[in-house]
Amino acid sequence: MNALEIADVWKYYGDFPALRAVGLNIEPGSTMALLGRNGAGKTTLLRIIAGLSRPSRGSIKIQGADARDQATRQRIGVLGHGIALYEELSAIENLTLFGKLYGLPDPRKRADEMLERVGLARVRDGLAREFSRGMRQRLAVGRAFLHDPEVLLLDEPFTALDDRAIAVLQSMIQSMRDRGRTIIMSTHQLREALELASHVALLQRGQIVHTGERTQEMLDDTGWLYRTYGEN
Amino acid sequence: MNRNVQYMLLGLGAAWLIMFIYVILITLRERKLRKELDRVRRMVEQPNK
Amino acid sequence: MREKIIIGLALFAGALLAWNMNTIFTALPDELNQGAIYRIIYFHVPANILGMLGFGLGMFLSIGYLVTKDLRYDALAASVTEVALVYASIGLATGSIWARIIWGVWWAWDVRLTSWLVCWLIFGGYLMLRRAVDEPNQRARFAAVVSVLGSVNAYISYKSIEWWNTQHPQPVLSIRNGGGMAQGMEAPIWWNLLALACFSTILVMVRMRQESFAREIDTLRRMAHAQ
Amino acid sequence: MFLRQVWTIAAKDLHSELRTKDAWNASIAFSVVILLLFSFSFDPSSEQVREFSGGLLWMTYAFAGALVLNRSFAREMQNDCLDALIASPVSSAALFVGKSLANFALLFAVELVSLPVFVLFYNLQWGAAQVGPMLLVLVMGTWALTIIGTLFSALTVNLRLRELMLPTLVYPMMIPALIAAITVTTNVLAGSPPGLGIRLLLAFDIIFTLLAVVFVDTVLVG
Repeated sequence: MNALEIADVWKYYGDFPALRAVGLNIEPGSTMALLGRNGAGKTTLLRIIAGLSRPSRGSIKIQGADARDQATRQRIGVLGHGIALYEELSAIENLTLFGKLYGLPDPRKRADEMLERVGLARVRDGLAREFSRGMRQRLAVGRAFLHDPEVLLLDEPFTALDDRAIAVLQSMIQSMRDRGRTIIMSTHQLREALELASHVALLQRGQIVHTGERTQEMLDDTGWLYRTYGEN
Repeated sequence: MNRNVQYMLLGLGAAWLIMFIYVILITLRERKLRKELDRVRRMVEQPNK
Repeated sequence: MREKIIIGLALFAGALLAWNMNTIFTALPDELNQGAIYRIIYFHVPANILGMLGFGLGMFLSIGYLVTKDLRYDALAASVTEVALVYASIGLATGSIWARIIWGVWWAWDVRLTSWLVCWLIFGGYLMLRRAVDEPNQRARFAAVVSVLGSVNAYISYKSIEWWNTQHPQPVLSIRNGGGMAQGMEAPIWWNLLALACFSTILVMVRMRQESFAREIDTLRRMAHAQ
Repeated sequence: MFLRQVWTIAAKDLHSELRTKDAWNASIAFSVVILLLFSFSFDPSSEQVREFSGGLLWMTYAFAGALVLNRSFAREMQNDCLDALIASPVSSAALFVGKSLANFALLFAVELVSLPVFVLFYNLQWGAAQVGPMLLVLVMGTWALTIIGTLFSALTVNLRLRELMLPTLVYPMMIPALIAAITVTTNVLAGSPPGLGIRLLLAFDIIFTLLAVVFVDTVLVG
């Protein structure tokens, strides 16, 4: 059974089709990199998968269930541009809060483990407001992985992250892959992202123009994909 | 023309005035929309490369 | 084709109105204790009826949009609600002028008047909200919510003269077990209602065409940006 | 499950609010200032003040309440927390009810704090019999303000003209509830039974709570 089945999804803003008949099947355990220029529809697609908006037509099934079902959202982790933390709450409070929202058995213990993992254990009770950018990003990574999601959505990961945060994110993603989890990330041809990707999908003006294994050529010559499949 | 009839005419006048103002607003908006539509159509047909 | 319908309706409504105005002003005598002022009823009542129907229709169309997500329902709901707001304004204005003579005040905080003014404010907010949202689907969703919530107040206003004893007259029309009017006097109300209904249909059709213009502009603009 | 989520959201809002206190202080200061201004503009000791004391009170609460309600969803915009909440397994209804309860608690606390100030300025005599009905109308009226305010706070949160649109939409919607609350409060303060307004307020609360819960998902999810 596929981890993710996107069947003929359309998304309109008024009459303008931001997504046109998008079809994509992602097997469990694979890491899919969504490539495409700005405005190609990457973020729109990710938002629909995350359950933040509904497709105008077509359906998105995550492990067989609709993206917007409560049970499905339980199994999805999202790391977007916004770090989604409450400035006035401390690191432990932030993570415990999201632990409760995701219905974890013991949110506080899980939060402590995650803080350990992202290297923020010693600033456990510091307010998010006082954290440096790097610390906040690591806390955000911790929040996204807190409930051990089976499907992880990363919206342009690695961009604007400092090196420690990148290291933490890469180790997290690696551990997810080892445990056969599925990862979908939208990216701008970033080397760090492409290295991790097992499959790629090229999105152009709302349509998927190519999808398949990520080959070595794509890694070496970042423009290769666009020249062969997209018109640049 | 006692006050009674005066106010009657005032009432009918007010009704027509509101309707008249609205019709004017609609025609102004119509003109603005048509102009904007032509501008956008031209913009899409030969995009300035 | 639409042009012909609009012209035809306009001619029919104009003729009907002219004929009706003639009967109101020449054939009918002054009312015994109100004098000439009572003739305002021929615009006050039809305008309010159309306003009320418009808000109600707007609500059902909004629900139609929420169910089908078809923007045509939203365009129709917006046009109907806007025209209804115009007629509500006419109703309020004529009522206030009429009250100046009969009650001696321009405005009274009577349940009927207050709830109708509340509807006027709410649907005014509805139109402002439509201008404040750019994305068509989001605008349609938000407008639909305001329209449904607003029509609760419209219903309260409609029923207010039956639920409470108000300074505003109780139902006068025969169909609402009123029957307080002499036979000859009530008929022109219905004729005026028909005439004003035709005018409102014309206005809605024109507004609908404008909505389709706006929709096309929005789509072309998004296409241009996506290039 | 639903109740636990509602409680988590409400606790989070109250916790954040008690820590920053920005909406809380603004609301208290605002209501005291308004009561002060009202007492300057009328002669508070006159007999006639009894009639519109209910009106003064609820006007103060409506305006002071707007500050709290406006902050309710605006607080989530920083760092895109709202997206995180919508993407979490919390249902929109639970999110809405949670936030409404938090707002209600805040609003009710602000009212209880500013009530003595009101009684002080207008030296109203407080009979024991009046406390019960007064609390009842306070609770029902505040809930009406909260439901409408929270729903439209969610609706207008990511609009460009949020500060302008929220009052334009919220106050007309609240008028029926405000009128009912005012008439009942005036009756209670005058010592006479609450009268018809209570039933209207109850109907308003029930209808708009149901409508809000039904429509909140349409408002939050695109």
